[in-house]
Amino acid sequence: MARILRLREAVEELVRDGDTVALEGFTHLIPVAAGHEIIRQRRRDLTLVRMTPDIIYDQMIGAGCARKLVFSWGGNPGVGSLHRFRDAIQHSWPVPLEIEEHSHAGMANRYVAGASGLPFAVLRGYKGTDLPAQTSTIKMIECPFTGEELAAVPAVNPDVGIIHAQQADRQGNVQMWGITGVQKETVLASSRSLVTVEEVVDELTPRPGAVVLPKWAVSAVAEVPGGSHPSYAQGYYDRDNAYYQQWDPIGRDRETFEEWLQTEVYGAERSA
Amino acid sequence: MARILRLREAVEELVRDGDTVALEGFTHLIPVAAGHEIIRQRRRDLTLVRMTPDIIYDQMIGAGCARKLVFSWGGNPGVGSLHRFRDAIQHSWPVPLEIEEHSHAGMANRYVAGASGLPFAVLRGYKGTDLPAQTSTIKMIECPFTGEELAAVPAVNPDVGIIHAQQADRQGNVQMWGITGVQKETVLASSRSLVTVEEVVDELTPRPGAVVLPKWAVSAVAEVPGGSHPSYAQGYYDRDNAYYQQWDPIGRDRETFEEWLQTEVYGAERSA
Amino acid sequence: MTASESTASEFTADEMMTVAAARSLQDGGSCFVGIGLPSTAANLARRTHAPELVLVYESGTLGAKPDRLPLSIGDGVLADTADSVVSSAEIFNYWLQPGRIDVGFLGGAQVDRFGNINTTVIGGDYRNPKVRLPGAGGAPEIAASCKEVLIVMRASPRNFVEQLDFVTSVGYGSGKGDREKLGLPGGGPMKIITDLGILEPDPDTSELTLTTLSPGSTADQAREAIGWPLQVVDAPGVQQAPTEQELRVLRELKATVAEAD
Amino acid sequence: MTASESTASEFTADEMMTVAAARSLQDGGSCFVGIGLPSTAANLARRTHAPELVLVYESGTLGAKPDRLPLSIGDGVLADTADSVVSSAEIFNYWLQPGRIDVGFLGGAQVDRFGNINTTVIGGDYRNPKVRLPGAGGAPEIAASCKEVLIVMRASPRNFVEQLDFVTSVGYGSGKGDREKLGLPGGGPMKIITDLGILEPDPDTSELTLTTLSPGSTADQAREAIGWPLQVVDAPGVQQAPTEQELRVLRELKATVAEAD
Repeated sequence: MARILRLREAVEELVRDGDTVALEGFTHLIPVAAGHEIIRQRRRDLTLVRMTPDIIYDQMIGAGCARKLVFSWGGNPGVGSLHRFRDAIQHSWPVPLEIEEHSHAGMANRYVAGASGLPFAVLRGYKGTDLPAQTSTIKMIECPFTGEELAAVPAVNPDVGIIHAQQADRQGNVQMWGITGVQKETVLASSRSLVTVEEVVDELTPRPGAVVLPKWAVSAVAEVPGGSHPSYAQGYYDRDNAYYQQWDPIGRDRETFEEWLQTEVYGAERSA
Repeated sequence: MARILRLREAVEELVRDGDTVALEGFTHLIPVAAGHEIIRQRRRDLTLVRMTPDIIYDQMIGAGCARKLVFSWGGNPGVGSLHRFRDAIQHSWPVPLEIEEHSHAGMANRYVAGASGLPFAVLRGYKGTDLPAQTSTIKMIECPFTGEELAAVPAVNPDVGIIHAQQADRQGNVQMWGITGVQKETVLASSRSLVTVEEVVDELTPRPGAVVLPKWAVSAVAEVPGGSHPSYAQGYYDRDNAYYQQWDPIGRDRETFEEWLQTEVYGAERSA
Repeated sequence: MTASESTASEFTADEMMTVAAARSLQDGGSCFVGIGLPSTAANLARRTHAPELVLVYESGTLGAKPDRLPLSIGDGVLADTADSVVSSAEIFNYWLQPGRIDVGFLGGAQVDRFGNINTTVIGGDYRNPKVRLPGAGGAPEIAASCKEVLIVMRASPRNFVEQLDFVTSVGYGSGKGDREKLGLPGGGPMKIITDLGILEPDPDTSELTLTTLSPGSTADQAREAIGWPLQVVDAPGVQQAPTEQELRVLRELKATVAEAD
Repeated sequence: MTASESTASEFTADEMMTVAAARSLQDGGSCFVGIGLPSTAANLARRTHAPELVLVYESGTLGAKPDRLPLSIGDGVLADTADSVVSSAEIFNYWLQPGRIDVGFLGGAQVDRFGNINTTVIGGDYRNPKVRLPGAGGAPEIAASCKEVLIVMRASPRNFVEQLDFVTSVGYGSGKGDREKLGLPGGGPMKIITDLGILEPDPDTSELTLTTLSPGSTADQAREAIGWPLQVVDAPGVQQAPTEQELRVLRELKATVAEAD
């Protein structure tokens, strides 16, 4: 049953060193504030899972939170490369980063299997590519009816799943709308879950296209207005496109990055 | 790309003798008028697929349209047995009825596999039951990662999928809301599809909980107000509970049933 | 004891069963509900001791809060009042299969001493049965996956049988340890609620054993009504009769169905 | 020829590529769009010859009708204007995987003569690459499942290589018939649109062959820019330069991005 906590309390309680943690959000509703709180609490040895690791994972990797990244596309969307991610892979800075690499379809299906309580999922994917040779979590499986060979991927079941949503009510029922990616699956696949929200409201008004997560499927809710900046929260604020562009020179240089980290994360505890 | 046709034209064009046909709807939005039109056009040797065959399948079976039924629960919901279904199975009247029997979870996953272009689906199901011994479309499969044994079921890909929805626009985009069961999967799994709707409107207004099928995923739309009576169409009319109860004595007796068929189906061509 | 807690003196065996089933549901828990007595019991519980009970119907409604008894598991009132309405595939795959639901309610045509259930065929063989029943529906996976299962059936030798004609849903299989061997994630049937009393699995053998009698019923009546040699615990308890409040709320609920007809 | 159909005299190589890509999209068809040039081309097509083109973005938006160029594949304008917004799993499983989408647009860091694409690593080996690229994203399954694939890349020996450093997405594998052997349902790359011209698969070998030149380009320029011994058809055609209308609409579209910054 969801409890409404402050962000700091929620991360203290739910995220532990060595955990497998998924912060999900497909371009929209990215739980950036929760990622910063994890950096601030200096969590280490995390296995970070995400289809589209972008700036927030670049920051967490650069800050030394991660020992492994499970992903399908790592970039600064619309801008270019993630330099902290590249530096970790190419030069083990600040710590070595192991990777487990999939396609989007594979990752989405891994979350589906995780949410479904199944050990694996089946898809038409990966055939003919070099991915199966590098990724031990891709195997082939034969259809027991047709004999056709398909790809199988294991479920992903994070210790903690973290997402951002527009609203929760005071009981902890969560509502999000717009592009909702794999957020429902992330919460359902995870042992513990945290949903940061733009606002806690008295009552959720049903909306077209909304995904509702009932309170009994969520561990904790934290009210964090602006919690997905610089990504956007449909109905609340737009994408801060300049931030994505400004990230490129900051992330490119280790020293500039470390200064940014001191000023913008360690020295900037949120009141939420 | 969806064409807007009259119900009679649509069934004439889309449904052929010997086809595998799914008329879906979980208690809500059952495409009853389309089923009556299939009876009226005296289609034969159909393989009828449906999770919850109820009155309309009882009528189609009694009228001799079906040679096989693929299903997971066959009854008159809230009332009792389907007597035409029982008569066909127990006494081959009016023709023998082969059955292929699953659980709801198995059937839902068969539609999902069908909609996904996969030959099979995996679920935790059937273990320890007598169903796998009677149903050749249930097999066991081993997880390539954990070695665990799970159930596999083949995709269902009907020749024709038929559903009822509340609305379509003039381009053939379809919107339904309330309980929507496996209707989306039925349309996507089928080679051809027919959606009967309560009304064709100028523009679809987005609604909470609505499922939208874009026109390019649908073969034909037919406007049939009241097309799911005696089931209900949320926002249009309620379930005719008395009809379900009155069906019991009609379905129970072959002669009464045949009189009903003459009067209510063959003698009652719809204008739609 | 207040007036609403005082027990009623006149009630039917069905009312006692429904009240007993309702009492088995804990506040704040979730319950996978079928139509008929399970739905009545779950809605009674929500109106009495368990206002936070989460009702999940296999039509895809999560957290339905109907203001009357639904006429079917897909009644519009369920969708209108639910926290969320999801597809058939989602309700089974995301919500039932991973073992998220606390209690599953099942009935059936036949049950055996290990709580296995038949809702498929009676007599003859499968391809040529004496009586064809509706079939499995959601039951096999409810029986497999819910944290616990409640079975509600009227006691009679026709229903409580030595040997099922068909195993549609698994209870404890052929005895203790079988669920684990089959890899069934849920805990299995914790209670069979009958008009004569309540059967619970023996801790050592998982055989369903009479533990509690309905008011006015005897162990001998139960032995006669059960088609296998019924085990009875020493000094079975007696169920508390429905309270006035339980009975009033139950009858009000039942009246909502009559009105809707 | 009306004013809007007359060809422009001044345009960039990128504008020619975008216009050529837009022209490859048929009205009424569906297109799986990535951000950047593919999105610009698809939106240009929808504003010129293909008003009924269905834009599908991997963020889950079906039938998006953005009134400006989206800033990312998950831009809110896509959700706001879509016929339907679906989950990540649904967009890949129900819409892409069964081969419902007519055209998939891909780019990449490297392409080989059979239209295989690398977007993963350059140089070194996989665990210790010289350059780490973003990775696969949706590309492997777009390449496998769309009825046809369009590839858009600037021609240069660095990009058009003899041997990929990593096969992220499959075109024709090692030649004709490989897709069938691998069981890939879609038709594979029908065109590679470059700044110098268009390459299409040879009907007999599936090797990508220069069939059309951009206005002002020569086959020799193309041979120099392509890292494998480029096959050229006899008498390659020449692309029609962008029309005034195409160029005006394209530039208006591009301006919407600048405004949004």
